[in-house]
Amino acid sequence: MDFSIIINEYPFYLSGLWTTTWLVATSLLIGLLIAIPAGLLQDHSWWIIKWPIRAYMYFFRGSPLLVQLFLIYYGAAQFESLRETWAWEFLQEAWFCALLAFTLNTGAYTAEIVRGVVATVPEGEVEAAKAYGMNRWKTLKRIILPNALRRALPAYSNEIIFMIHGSAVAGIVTIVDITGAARVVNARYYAPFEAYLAAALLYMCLTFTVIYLFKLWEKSYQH
Amino acid sequence: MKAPTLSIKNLHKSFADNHVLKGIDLEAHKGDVISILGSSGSGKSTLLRCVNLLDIPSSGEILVNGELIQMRKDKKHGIVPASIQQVERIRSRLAMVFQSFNLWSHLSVIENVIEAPVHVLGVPKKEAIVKAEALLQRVGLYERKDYYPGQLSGGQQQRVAIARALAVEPEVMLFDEPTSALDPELVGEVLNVMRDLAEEGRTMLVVTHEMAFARDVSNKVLFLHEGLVEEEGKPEIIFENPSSERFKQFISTVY
Amino acid sequence: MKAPTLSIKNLHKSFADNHVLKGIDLEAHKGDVISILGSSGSGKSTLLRCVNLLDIPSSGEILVNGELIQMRKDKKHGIVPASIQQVERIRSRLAMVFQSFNLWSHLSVIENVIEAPVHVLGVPKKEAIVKAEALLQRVGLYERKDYYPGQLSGGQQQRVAIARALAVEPEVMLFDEPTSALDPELVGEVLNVMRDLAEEGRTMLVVTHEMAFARDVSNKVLFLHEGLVEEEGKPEIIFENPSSERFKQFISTVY
Amino acid sequence: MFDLYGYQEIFLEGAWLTLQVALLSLLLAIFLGLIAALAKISHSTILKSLATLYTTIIRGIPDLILMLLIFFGGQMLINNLSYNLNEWINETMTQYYPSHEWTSYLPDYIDISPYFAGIVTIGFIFGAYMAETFRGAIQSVDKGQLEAATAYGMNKYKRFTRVMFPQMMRHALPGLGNNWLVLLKTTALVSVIGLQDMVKIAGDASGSTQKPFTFYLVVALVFLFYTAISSVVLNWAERRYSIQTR
Amino acid sequence: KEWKDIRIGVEGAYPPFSKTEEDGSVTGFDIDIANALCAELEAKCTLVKQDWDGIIPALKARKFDAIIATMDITEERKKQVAFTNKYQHIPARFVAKKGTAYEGTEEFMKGKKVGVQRATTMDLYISDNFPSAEIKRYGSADEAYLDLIAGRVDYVMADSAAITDGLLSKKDGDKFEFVGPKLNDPKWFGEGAGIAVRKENKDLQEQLNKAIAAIRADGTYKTIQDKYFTFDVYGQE
Ligand SMILES: Nc1ncnc2c1ncn2[C@@H]1O[C@H](COP(=O)(O)OP(=O)(O)OP(=O)(O)O)[C@@H](O)[C@H]1O
Ligand SMILES: Nc1ncnc2c1ncn2[C@@H]1O[C@H](COP(=O)(O)OP(=O)(O)OP(=O)(O)O)[C@@H](O)[C@H]1O
Ligand SMILES: [Mg+2]
Ligand SMILES: [Mg+2]
Repeated sequence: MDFSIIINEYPFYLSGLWTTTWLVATSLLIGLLIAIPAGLLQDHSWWIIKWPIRAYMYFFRGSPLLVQLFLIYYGAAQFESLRETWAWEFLQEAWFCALLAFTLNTGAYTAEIVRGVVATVPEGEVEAAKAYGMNRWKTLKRIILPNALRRALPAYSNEIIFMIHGSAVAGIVTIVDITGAARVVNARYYAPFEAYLAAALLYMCLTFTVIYLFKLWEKSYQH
Repeated sequence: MKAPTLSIKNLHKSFADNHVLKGIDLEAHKGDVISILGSSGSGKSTLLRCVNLLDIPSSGEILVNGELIQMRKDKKHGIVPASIQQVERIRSRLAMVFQSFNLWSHLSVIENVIEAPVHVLGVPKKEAIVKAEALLQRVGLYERKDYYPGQLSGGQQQRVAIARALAVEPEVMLFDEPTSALDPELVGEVLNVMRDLAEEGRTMLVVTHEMAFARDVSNKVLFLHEGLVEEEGKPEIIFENPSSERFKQFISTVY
Repeated sequence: MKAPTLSIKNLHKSFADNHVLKGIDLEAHKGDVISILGSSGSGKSTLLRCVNLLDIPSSGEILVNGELIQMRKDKKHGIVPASIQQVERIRSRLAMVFQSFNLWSHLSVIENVIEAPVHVLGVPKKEAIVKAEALLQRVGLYERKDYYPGQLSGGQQQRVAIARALAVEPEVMLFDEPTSALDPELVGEVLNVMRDLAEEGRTMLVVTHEMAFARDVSNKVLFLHEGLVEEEGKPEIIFENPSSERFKQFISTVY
Repeated sequence: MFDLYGYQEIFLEGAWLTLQVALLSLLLAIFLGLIAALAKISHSTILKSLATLYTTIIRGIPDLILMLLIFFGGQMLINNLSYNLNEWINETMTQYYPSHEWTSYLPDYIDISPYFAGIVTIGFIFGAYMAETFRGAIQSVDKGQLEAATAYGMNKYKRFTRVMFPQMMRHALPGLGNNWLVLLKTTALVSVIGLQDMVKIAGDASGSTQKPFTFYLVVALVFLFYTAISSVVLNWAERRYSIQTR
Repeated sequence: KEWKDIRIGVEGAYPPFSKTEEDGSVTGFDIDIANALCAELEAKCTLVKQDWDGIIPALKARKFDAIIATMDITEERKKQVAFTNKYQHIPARFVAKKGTAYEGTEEFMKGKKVGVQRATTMDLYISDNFPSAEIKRYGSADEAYLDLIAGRVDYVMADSAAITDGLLSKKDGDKFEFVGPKLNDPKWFGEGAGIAVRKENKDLQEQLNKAIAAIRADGTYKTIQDKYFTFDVYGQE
């Protein structure tokens, strides 16, 4: 095994690391903004609100991220009429397609987490809030969300990790993220083991940082 | 005469085809302490829960301070509150101690106690804390004020729940077996607290199995049986001279 | 003389540096009903849990029917049972009613009652069901036999727990506040059941807050205070003539 | 319906292959997961740290990278090993019998088919996630429930089968179901290691027909169909294991 | 050692050299050559499909014994594997939308989007000559064509014959054309495409060399060539 390759090509990996990080971070952030209302409203009594949200969550949780990305990236280009519109300005960029796919994907998964933890807030605690005259918004803000947040942390840290892992498919649509860098290095040196091992190490750094930060956060709730 | 603090008229409640309450009437004036007795499953908790609309009555009227809680027909649920704002306003004037405490598990003891005063009634936080600490002193839990509910024994949780209810200075207090998890000594202490409240002129509805409390502290006793008020009256009268066979039997078994 | 059914010698129990039991001695002969009194946190539950080794004592000896539960030293835990088979055999002759019931939530009422007879003692299922139904009749829950624990009120759960304990026909029954969730009538009924058991000659250890029970049914009372037996003796004697100040105070507050 | 330009037949084969890979890896994952979970809660430090190492490393590396690593690296390792062993035997033989001719005693190559590699890789990856799910489920069974079983004299085995397992399933099912759905979708990546699953076929087909949207949409729909069926089964199972409350 | 059982790695996404049919089988010039060589060697051949990216590592990992996939013989690759003599030689070219200007200078290509298949000689050529261009690397040439049609890249570089078959002869092919000269600088493109084998398999390399010579001599090569091309794909002897 020859790791001098990796040392030679390290700037390449570093820029890949940066691409992965900002892609994942941005999509997580926007995804969360989608997820909280989606998770809370997917059980709304109006079908006009409920069903589109459920369809969205169903589609993005039900099919592979890789396929979603292909569908957005190569699929969108199949329609010539679309290419004439302003949307093409964005869709023609690989990074935008990846960001879009990732955001919608994590949004759907996180919405499911929100739904799950909110549903398991002990009924009695919600009743107590009602009994003390809190309105729906206040109950949500003061009791349900803080109570749920603590229990959502493990699931959400998993979601972040899944997202970091999932982002590896970005390398398939010409984006030079960590995996993309490894692919290029492999292509040049025909050393898959070294190239991908280096990528694996970088991903590990990312995930363990996330795990560590969440452990700290969870600890602050222990009582 | 002033309107009664709480007035319940012909209250019915069914769960599916289980008809639990079959027409309850009740009137509580300022300073009344009403004990609700009844065997297990007779609907005592359900009655309390209907008062602040945690369970929605199937029919009947509830008035707080003469204000009728407006209901409207609903296809799915029979009737539902017409104005959720009204319900919330009224709830903020009632306080409930749940049979299973239902403390907020993500808040510490003191936070549990100040939560409603600060975030529902808008009491300044500092002020609320001062009062909460006094209340915790009163129920003997001042040292545990930074514990979380999960770290307390059953009896301790129950006392926190009582402090939480007292903190909102409610017009009506609803107690659902407030001493069930306590040892006799603590029972005595908690009942003393409730006696004080009674003397302060607070209106209370107390579901209890403590006959002594029913007899000595309350000024009215209600005995529920099969969804109806089977016996009702001043304790000194009905304990001496029960008119209902069932109630006679009920109190005769008490040790 | 026959060996005592249960005998506890110099039992100590600490949780980390919290020394809860500080040397308890206890002897129960066949047919003894021993009430264990004490304030909240005095170690009553812990004592019961040590008897069937749910909590492992820090030191001391426990004998069931004269058979010593063998312990061996262990680096991490101080002492641990030497033979897990022996412990399991002995446990199957004891039955416990937990303070928090601990019904098996995935089993229906009747399944809860027949579980141990069928799967531990090897009683044929049919036979176990017949007996279980009789027991459920006795505690007034025959109609609920196909309900799940989550669907029962607190009092009902407690009665199922008692039926479950009776079903194994134990030599010693350990009751941890068996009536805390019951209304007075049911308390009466359950205490009657326990009285019957006493008359059948079953040995019982009962943690309770019911002074009346302690006085009328048990033939020995133990008052725990700060990890020690503070007062002990026949109820007719110690209730009349308590020798300990603390016990005097404890019973004086009882309603 | 969609016009698949003559690709429908092979596409169906790909869809079937996807399902096979998913189900077989699920079996492997559950098996590995239970073992690792038991190892994690065992008292043996060695077992514990082995299981922890396994789950931590898997959690740290993306499936895609792991697949590439195991597929290329694993293959290279096995085959070089077998090759070098042959060389060594032959050389030793030649020393003693100079007339000896080179033969391959062990197969010159051991062909890890992408099918097998895919299943092993995915099973291995998800075994780690299953381990966490099972461990969590075991630990979230209410302690009182087990104490009651202990108090009534049940032994370790009875406690597990009569109380722990039925109650644990309730806690494990949501996680198990989630893992299955994620696993199912992860099979999309096996195309990368050369398995002719439907994603790979869609890629080839959209290249030669230049209709990527059509093909990838069909892939997505097939996956949605699979997940829909899974959800029905999972819901049924969850109801089966759920406890009745008031 | 006699090779009677040979596994051959092919790509399957590089028409007309190799392409995947609707029924999943692979066909094309490379495939026909492979079969002809095996017939010549009287060996049993198994075709193994493998993505281009991993084709050399897979050879080294013994997934197969030889690669017949229009692989140019370059110095870089020779460090990894051994090559037979060439069996074809086709120049690489740029393709773009009709009317697109092209100059082969670094300055002109600056910032232009160029699509290329990852790990090919074309990839190296562009990386070395136009480092300031925006290079987009794809797993297969087909994907690069898709993006050229979609307008995500301005140029695609590939083997000229592959471009003709994979893009220009397709439905919208008439909108595109070759730009710039044929490129076959041996520094990047080597001396043509050969068959790659593991370095230690000298025997296989020799046998294949003989077979190549044989099929060229007996006319089999010409028959196959005419099936796919109207020009000579072998280049100079
Ligand atoms: N959500 C519900 N669904 C169905 N039945 C219910 C529900 N809540 C209560 N019940 C039934 O209504 C009856 C009254 O219950 P309730 O909790 O009011 O009894 P209780 O008088 O408070 O008894 P306890 O003293 O045991 O607390 C019971 O028979 C119970 O089974
Ligand atoms: N697992 C444990 N870890 C640490 N401390 C414990 C544990 N279990 C019990 N204790 C402590 O031991 C003491 C005795 O507890 P125990 O449950 O025996 O009290 P009790 O007499 O049964 O009280 P109650 O009447 O409230 O049930 C308490 O102070 C409790 O905090
Ligand atoms: Mg109740
Ligand atoms: Mg206790």
